[in-house]
Amino acid sequence: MEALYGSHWILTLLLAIPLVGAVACVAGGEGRARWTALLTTLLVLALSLPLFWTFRIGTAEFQNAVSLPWIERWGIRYAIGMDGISLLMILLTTVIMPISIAGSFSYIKTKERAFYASMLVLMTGMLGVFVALDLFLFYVFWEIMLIPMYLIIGIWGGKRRIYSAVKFFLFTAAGSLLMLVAIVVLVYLHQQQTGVSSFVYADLIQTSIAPGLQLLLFAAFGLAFAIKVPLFPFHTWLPDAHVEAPTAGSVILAGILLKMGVYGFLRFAMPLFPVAATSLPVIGTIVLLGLVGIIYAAWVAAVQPDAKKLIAYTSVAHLGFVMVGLFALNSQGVSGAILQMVNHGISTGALFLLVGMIYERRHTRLIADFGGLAKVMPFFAFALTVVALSSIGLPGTNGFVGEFLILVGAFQRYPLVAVLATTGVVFAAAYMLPMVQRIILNPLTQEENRELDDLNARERWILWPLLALILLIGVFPQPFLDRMSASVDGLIENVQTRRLPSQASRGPDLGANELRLAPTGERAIPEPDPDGGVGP
Amino acid sequence: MNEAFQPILPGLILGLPLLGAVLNGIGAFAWRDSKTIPSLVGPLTVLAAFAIGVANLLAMRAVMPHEPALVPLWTWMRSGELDISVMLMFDQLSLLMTLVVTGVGGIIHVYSVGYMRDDPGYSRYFAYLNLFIFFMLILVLSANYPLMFVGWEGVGLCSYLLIGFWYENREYSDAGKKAFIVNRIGDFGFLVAMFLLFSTFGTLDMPAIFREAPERLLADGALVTAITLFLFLGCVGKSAQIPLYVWLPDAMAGPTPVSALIHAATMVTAGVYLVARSGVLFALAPVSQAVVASVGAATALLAATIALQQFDIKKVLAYSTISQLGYMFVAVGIGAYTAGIFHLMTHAFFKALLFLGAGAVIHAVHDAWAATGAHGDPNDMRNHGGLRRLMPVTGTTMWIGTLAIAGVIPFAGFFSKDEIIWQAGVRGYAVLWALALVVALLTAGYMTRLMVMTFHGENRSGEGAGSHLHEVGAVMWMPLAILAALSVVGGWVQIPDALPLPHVDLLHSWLEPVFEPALLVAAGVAGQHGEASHTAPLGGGEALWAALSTTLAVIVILLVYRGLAARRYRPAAEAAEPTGFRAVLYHKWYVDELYDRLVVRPLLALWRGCWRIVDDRIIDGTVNGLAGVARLAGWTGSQLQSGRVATYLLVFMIGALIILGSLAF
Amino acid sequence: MNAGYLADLALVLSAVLFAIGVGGVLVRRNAIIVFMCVELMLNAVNLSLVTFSRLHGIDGQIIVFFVISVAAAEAAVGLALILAIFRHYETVDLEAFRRLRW
Amino acid sequence: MTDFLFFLFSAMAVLSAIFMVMQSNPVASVLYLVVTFFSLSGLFVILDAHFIAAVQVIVYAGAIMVLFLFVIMLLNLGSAEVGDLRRGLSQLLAGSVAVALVAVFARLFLVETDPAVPEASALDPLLEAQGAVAAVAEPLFTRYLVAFEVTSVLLLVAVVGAVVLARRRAP
Repeated sequence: MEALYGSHWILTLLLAIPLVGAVACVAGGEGRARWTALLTTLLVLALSLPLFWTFRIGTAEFQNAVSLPWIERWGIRYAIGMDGISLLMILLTTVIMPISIAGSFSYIKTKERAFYASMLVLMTGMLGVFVALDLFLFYVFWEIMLIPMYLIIGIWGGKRRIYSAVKFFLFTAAGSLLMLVAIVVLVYLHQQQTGVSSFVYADLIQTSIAPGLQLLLFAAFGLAFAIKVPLFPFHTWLPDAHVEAPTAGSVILAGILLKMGVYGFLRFAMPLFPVAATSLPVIGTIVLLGLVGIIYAAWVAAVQPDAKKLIAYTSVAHLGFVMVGLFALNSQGVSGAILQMVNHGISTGALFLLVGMIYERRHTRLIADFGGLAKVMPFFAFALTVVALSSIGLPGTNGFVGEFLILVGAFQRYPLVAVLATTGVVFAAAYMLPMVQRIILNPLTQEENRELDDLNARERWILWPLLALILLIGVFPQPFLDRMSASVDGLIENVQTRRLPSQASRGPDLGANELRLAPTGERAIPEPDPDGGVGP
Repeated sequence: MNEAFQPILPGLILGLPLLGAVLNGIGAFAWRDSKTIPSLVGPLTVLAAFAIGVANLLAMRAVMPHEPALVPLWTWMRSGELDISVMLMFDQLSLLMTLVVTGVGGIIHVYSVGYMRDDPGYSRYFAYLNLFIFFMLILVLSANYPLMFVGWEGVGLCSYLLIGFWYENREYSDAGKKAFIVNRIGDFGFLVAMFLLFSTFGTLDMPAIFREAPERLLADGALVTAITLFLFLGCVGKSAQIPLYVWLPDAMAGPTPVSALIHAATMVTAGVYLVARSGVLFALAPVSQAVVASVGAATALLAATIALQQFDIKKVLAYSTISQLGYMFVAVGIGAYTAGIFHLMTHAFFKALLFLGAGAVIHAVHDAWAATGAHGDPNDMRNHGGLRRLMPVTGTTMWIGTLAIAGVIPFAGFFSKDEIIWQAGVRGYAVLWALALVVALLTAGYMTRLMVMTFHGENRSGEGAGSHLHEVGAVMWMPLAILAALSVVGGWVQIPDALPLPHVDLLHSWLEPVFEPALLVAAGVAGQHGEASHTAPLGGGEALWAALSTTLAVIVILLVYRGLAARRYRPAAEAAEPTGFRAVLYHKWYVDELYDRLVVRPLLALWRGCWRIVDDRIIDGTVNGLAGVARLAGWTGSQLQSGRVATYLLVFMIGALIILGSLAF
Repeated sequence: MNAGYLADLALVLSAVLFAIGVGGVLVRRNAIIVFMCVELMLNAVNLSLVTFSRLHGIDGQIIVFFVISVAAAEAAVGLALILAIFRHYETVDLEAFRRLRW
Repeated sequence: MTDFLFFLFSAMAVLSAIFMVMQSNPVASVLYLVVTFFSLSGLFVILDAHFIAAVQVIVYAGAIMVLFLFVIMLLNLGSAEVGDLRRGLSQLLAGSVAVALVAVFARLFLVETDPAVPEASALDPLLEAQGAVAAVAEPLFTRYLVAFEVTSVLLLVAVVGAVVLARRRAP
């Protein structure tokens, strides 16, 4: 146990198992694919959960890190590792995946092998994005996950699936190509300064870049991530993709994929280009867009007739909160943003699952086709209520902790924006409660709804972990905050100190191939254990 | 005196109701048909919490600490400077509130056993009710603002769930939704106030804030005024004051015990509690205090006028509640915190009593109609009448409640209301004082109207209903009796010196340690005003005005009784619509309609516009336009793909010629 | 005639034949004739190769040998294709084969 | 004599190629092409490629062109299809391209004459020593052995492919 979790290999193992599972899915029979996939994801979950406890709190260094040469000629390495931020994202992924696979059992009826294999490949891609510490590797993972998602929407989606899949693909690909250009420019600059070609994060972060160019590169990275987040006005692919995607696709899309945009900002765009990330025009633009997203998406969500589309718009609003918190660039804001990413993954994922469950029963997503379901589906009503309350940030649920931290952080930085963002809390009630009411409350008028069965055991077991997490994070968020705090502080310090011109230019002597986000300043960070040993 | 006070079983006070909620919640799925378990679990957990509260009260009386006892449980969230613990705070005020909540709550739980007897959602009901008690206790016992906010929104949630308890009625679930959303507007203010507090103090713990506020905040400054006004916005939502009071009358959709507990006795008074709790801050902000008191007085008057022309018995009581809450805000607004809390307490007794009595009436009419097969609105007083003989206990206890709320000596309401009026007077708020007096008379008027229409005159419940109408069971009238007793004696904890009665000073001395800092600050801020006068704005001492107000109240009661007892009302189905000014009052000054036209509809139109025009046309239009450009370019290019090999070869050859030619020449 | 002069003439001849082949592909619509024009172009290239072989060594002829064998294979497959297409379209007119055009 | 034969074969090759292109009857086209191939074979002999000349006659003029003839007859394309020959602009374009090609190639070939080119054939000594066949066979089975063997596979594939393609589909 200790040998595994102290080792370099645990993360690689997490990346490899889904791929093996995918092969097994394709090789096995049509009926066995679902079980193969479920077992694979459960295995990954079981392997990843102990990371939460073996993770060493209080250090911003990357743990369980590996750095092996891959394409030596260009300095591309297989460099992976995790800090507190990645840890939460990894766990979010490994928790959501088995749930969304179990949630597909009755939804996916055709081409099961291909579906579950796509899901598993997607899982590798997502995990890879969260652990990659080499920009080339990151880009590869970033693109890998695009394809299975495209297939999942395009093959197993609803009526307009082709349109949505293409829209999803084009939006995302357009952004990521710009990012590729920026990566190449960055590597070129690094090579000019040091004479060594390297794609490794720890090297590139040392590159000094003129402020003007930083702005351009940040814009290129930022556009890729902003589309993924999605930041207003790049959000219109999201409702379409969500509406057409199968339940599992929506769950993963909302639960994990959207987090990659924010993660990209956190891990790459901000530390690599600190001057740009802290410049007024950039912060102003992003925060304003986030704010507009919060309010605008809430407004639009309030008038949606389609439940899935409504939830999709709430994602835009929630991610708007996350972006506002992130660019507050203080401890509360960033921690809240990260926690809110986890929260959003849980509660929005659960919402999509719930809508998927009634969709399977009634084959409609229109809110108006329901009503009074609490009478025939009491457990469903209970779960929907809890999840909806979490989504609107009721204190005691996870949603509140994230939103509160974000808003407290943002208020110290830009009070007016924070106050306006707080109105989003009001609007959240104004879109979520009417939906809840029109689905589970009100008289049961439609005859078709009278015969609906309540959730079966499988569906309940899918939901219980999410419901438990909603309350757990709502009441005891501190263990989660503890794990990210050192990384968050490291990030903030890194960005804040390196934007100063005197420290912006670093000599190549610091460009050692060292796998840690070297925190500057006086903070005493314990020297990393070279073997990445088990926690204190 | 300075011994530390150790709270007895603090976790259990909160834990028991929560346990009850969980058990009943499981019961709502697992043993849906069992009435026994919820009937036991529901009331007993709350009463046990009450017992622990009493034990704490006795312990605290022995010590009488000047500092609140803090019970840290666990770290909730800590990030950077922000450090919020789940921490309970026991002082005289929170303990008093705990007793009111668990005491009145326990009584109402018992009453509910009878009232909800035949409801299919019995277990679910008690789950919500217990959960409400839990959140209400968090609200009053929390030692920091965020934790208080947990209770604040938690009670809102329970209110939402209980208003829409009979969710199959669209109006009822609409009412629940309205309550939640309107409350959220207030919560927005609470949140912003917390952000301001945190950026000022670097902490959200109440003891620390109150300790440092006089030094950190400039008295009468913009910052403290902003903080307190935002806090008050939260109170306006939760305690149903102008302009956010509109949800409370609709909230009567819930079961009547819920109206009694949540929408009269406890939750809606949370705003008063918050202002009193944050007295130090409000004392630093005279402008905010003026706003609080003015809004309170205006609300008291507006709601009282509306109550005059309502026919739904619960609506009358709801507007009465809003009006009485206005009184409480007048009290805390002018800095008479003890008076506000005093009225809060007595109001909890008599308003709970009145609601439960109304519930008994509704229950009886409902049952009678179920027997005769008649249909109609059992809440409508035009369908009642003459129930005094049929339901003697209910009638008698409700008269006690009426006398209490009308401020007739020696009932509880007299002492608390009189103190508010008197405090307004001596502190020089002449307008508020006058308004408070007028509203007191209006109160006597609409309450007497309610009693007369319900219990006097002829019975209008329809053919044959009379023989089926009878007194409710003991499980329901016993709570009425207890509350009636409290409505009588509840005011005797604080009898002013000036009256020719034995002087009692339990409440003031009890709450003094809590409000002392606020009063000191207020004295400092208002230093130039000097001592308060000892006469009312029109002259005369406290005894005179007390006698005058109680006499006037009695006169009003008698006049209204004489005026209405002879009047022959028609049952609701046959009654004509009110006309003239009565119609304006009957339609509640058309405020709901106004909000609908000015706020709800324009917002919905705006939102729809955002979706249909901005999203679908502008953003997607841009994207689709780009796609169109790309498609056009593609089409142009595809015209080269003629499918004719010869063309391809020609182009290829021309290209080859260009390359070779550039080499050759 | 010396070798250089002869080679020049042969190369020009190969260019002329190649150009005739190209022209043939451009003006004919009969798939078989176009195919024959392609064969002509191949032969023109063969002629160049043989000429160069005379100047530079035997390897050119080896290449021609391979070209001829590949041409034989190509002819077999190509004609089979034309046969198959003809069965479907009942014509060998290239203008008629537009299925893959979009 | 050699010069005369060279010009004769050249003229025959060019003329019959032109006729092949312009001839509307496919059968006649094939025959003109056969004439071209024979002429080329003669040119190969003049250019000291005796073995290739033989192969040219056997494979091209013999095998391939017979295959063409068979197909044309099998498809019954004896009479010209209407509009087989493009006219007008197409001919003009084709002519221009052809002329331009000749000009470009001629320029490339004639101007860039390598001064190191020997006066006589470089192959003469080799042919003297080994004879026409052995001179080709020796490198073919040594240096080019792999390519040779691969070619045999290619031919096999082509045969199989041709059979598969030309086979009538079962109804």
